[in-house]
Amino acid sequence: MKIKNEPIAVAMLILGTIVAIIGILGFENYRRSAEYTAELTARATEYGNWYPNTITIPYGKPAKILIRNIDVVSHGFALPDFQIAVMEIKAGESAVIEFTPDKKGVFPFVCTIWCSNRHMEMRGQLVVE
Amino acid sequence: MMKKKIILIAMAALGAACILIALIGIATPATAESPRERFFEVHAKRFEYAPDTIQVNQGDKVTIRLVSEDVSHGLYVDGYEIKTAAHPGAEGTLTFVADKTGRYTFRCTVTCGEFHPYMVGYLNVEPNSRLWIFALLIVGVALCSAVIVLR
Amino acid sequence: MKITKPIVIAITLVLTIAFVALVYFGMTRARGAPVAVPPLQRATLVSHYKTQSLDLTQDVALADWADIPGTAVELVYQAMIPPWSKGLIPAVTAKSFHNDTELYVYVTWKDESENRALGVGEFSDAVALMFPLSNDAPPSTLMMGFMGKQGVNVWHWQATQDTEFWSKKSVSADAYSDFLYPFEEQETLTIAKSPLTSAVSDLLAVKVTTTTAKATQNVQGRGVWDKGAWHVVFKRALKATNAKEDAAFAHGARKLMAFAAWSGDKGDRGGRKSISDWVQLEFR
Amino acid sequence: MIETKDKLFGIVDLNARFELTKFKPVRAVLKSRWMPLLPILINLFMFVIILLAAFTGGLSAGNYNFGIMIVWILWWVLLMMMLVPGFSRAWCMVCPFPIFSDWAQRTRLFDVKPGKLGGLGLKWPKKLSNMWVMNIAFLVTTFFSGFMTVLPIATFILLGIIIIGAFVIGLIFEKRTFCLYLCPVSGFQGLYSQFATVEVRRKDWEICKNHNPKTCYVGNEKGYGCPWNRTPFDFQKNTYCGMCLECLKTCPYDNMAINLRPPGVDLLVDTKREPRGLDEAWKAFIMLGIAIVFYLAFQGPWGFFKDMVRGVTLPGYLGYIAFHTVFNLLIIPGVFFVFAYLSKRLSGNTEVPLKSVFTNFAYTLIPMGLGVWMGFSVGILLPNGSYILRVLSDPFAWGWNLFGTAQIPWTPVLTGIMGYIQGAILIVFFAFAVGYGWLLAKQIYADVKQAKRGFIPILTFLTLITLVFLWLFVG
Repeated sequence: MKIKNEPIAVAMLILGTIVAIIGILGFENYRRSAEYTAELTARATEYGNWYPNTITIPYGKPAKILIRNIDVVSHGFALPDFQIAVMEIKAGESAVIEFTPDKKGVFPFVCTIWCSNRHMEMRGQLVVE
Repeated sequence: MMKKKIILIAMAALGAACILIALIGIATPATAESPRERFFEVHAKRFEYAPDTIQVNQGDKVTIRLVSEDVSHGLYVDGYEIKTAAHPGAEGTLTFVADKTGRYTFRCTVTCGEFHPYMVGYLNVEPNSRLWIFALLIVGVALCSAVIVLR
Repeated sequence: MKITKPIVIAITLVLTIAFVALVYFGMTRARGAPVAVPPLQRATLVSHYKTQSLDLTQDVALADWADIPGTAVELVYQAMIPPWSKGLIPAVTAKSFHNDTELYVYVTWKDESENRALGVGEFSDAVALMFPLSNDAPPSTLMMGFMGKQGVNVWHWQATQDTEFWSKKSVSADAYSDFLYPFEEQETLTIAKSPLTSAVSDLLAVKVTTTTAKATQNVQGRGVWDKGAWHVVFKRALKATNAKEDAAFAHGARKLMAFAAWSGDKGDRGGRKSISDWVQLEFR
Repeated sequence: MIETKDKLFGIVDLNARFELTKFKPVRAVLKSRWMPLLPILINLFMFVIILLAAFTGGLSAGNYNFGIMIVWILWWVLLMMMLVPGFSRAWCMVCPFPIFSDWAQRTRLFDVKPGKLGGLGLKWPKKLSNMWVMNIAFLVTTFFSGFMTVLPIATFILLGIIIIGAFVIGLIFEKRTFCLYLCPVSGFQGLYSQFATVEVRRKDWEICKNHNPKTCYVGNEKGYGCPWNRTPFDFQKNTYCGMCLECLKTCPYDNMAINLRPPGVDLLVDTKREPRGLDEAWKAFIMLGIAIVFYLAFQGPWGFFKDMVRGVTLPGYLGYIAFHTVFNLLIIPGVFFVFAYLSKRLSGNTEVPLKSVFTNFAYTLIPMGLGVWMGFSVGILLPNGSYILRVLSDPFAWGWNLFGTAQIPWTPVLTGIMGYIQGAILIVFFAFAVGYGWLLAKQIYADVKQAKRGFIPILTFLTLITLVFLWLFVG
């Protein structure tokens, strides 16, 4: 039997475009929800501050938080109440912090690098419950 | 006819001399003036350095203090392959002996905004023998080709 | 299927609209999930004109300040330059007034313990005010006055210094340290000090690690700890003695300022402190 | 192939050819319909990733974005340093953008469907069948280079416009009209591919002469008639040959060949069907001017100019656009005109029109321009190439690490000797420009004596422009 090339070519085209896009987005979505307790986006105050501004994690369970800096300048993450920090997360990079919260309450986290004139406002809250 | 020949020969000689000097220039590094200690305070802000050009002589001991005026910046010197970084409020310093001549670009090392890859300044280590060598070569090639064509 | 004119027009329209919509969607999320960014709101501390003047040689009289409206100033952990603060003083309340010749600033904050002495592992409570020396300084980096070459004037009140100066009591153990120091876990060295002229150190700084005592100390201050809260009053002549070193104030003017506070029992000292954003000081 | 007795530098035989397709496996691969479809499909996948990264990247840092890095560092530099000078329009061969309109026109992706192509199939107006539209399109595109090369979403918008434009134009106009006369990157590729060391040409004119109908032009069951509207049996210039390889498939006599050749042979071609023209001359001016402006903006230390280019203030940005446009369209051609005028005056020739002197000598700027763009590209690639390793492992800045290179920091490579590399490139291409300048002079002026005198101003111009770029690169 002669192999029909036309359907193969069409299949490759669809595989390389639509399927690729859906596959990549779907995989990333699954990976994030499976791997991380919470996700945090770092950006300067003018561009929306930490997003989300309040994250909630359960008490006593190991937490794994993905911090992505989608900004064009460096940011840093500090959670002083737990003495946890990532000194510098460069623009376009991401960091992962892992810890087990041993106290309940609302704890502030702040940016550690002077990132804009509204740097002092760049802070959020971690809720442990 | 004689006159033309003389001119051509003179041009050829000049062209050849240019190339020869250039080649000798490559082989022997220029001798430096008496070296000095040089200090520069470079202020970095998006997306430029002030001063944007640093002029030193070969052999100088160069110290650059990097001060950031807005966000984190860095300074990497091409050729010397050294770098420093500065936060607002915390400056960086680097010291080197300018033993390589030529114009070297220094670049920001910390992503500081969208134009970060284009944030550069120049370090001029005199004498800029690279420029003169290549300029002589180009003029030499031009003169020689003129002679070849006109002969 | 034959491609006809209407089909081409339809395809073009659909593609263009879809693309524009996609770009619009992309632009709205170009910096991540869109959120409304609140406009910058700088706290304002109003310094009203009053004919009163206070005598700090007497103890701080809380009644003097009772009917002056206060400005709550939020503080955050100093988490930019290590070592970072260990405990947070979440807020201070500031009040101010001025008369023809003097400026008064009053700061109060909650602190469960009164730390007026120094020792190994024992640190002083403190509060500081910072003013840019240049009057048109931009509200950019406030890290220890990195505001151009002129720098800042810092008024640093420390509980220990207050005790030493007003009560003439020695506060130090044989050894102590109160600032960033590489051997901070084994602080055993004594530090030479000049004789005190005030409970407030009048300092200059141009950036981190450059705090320097001024040759002339122009600021007076006194604090009292009462029912779980510090009340500290600063006093200085309205006019600058030396325009290069002293913050200049004038009736009707505006000035940027910032606050920092230390909680000794939580291990705060030096860079370990809680800091505020810029506050607008207004003279009315 | 033009027959010329002239030798480049007096030694290089410009008629020398080495036929790559004489090797059976090479020819077999090129005749398969998977070639270039398979590379196009792979490339299409690459661009899907690029578009996705550029779209999701939004306004975040371009230097950590797959779209920005692959397009502006890898693709652009590859184009300028390898593809165009080496392989002519090889990029057009594998370019994925026209695949959708090809598909719509042919209704087949792989197979060949004989008969008329679909779509409205209009003919592109004759008056615009040149480089002028592309000149403007490219110049306008460079207005936005301060955004496109750093903001992912701007790159997305540019690519999106090109993809949709290619598709819609393909539905309205015949064949590859978009590629021929509209694509912004087609123009300089066409211009500089005249210098390329590779060409697609027919081998034996005798075979073609007697071959009717000419299947390379009308197509047959093996392939489509030249989608680029060339006449493969007799064209002589690379400019508008998109290397789509259809003619290799449609020729029943295997009379089409891919040849290696000395660089720049096409510069000497000036026939009635493929004349030298002001459109290509201006393309050369624009490319040269853009290289200067880009160098000032992106590799120079002047912050105020960067602020203008990135549009901090509207007046500043408009100022940049005005300067950029005037500099490229008027000043560079104006300066060159002075030297062309001097050339004519000095030559003593009164018959050759000044326009012809101006146009023909402008072709010396093709090797020159290619050289300065290579030098410029070195200055982009060596400092920033290391970003590519990073974005390959983490294309969307989502914290992936596909190949273990996501943590590689920014590492400039060989930047210490960059000046020498740039200087050496300049000298080599200066030599080519001078070599071809002399051959062009002999074409322009009938008399060798006139050519000699007329050549001197052009040599002077080339020397000066080389010195200008040398000063920019290492001065």
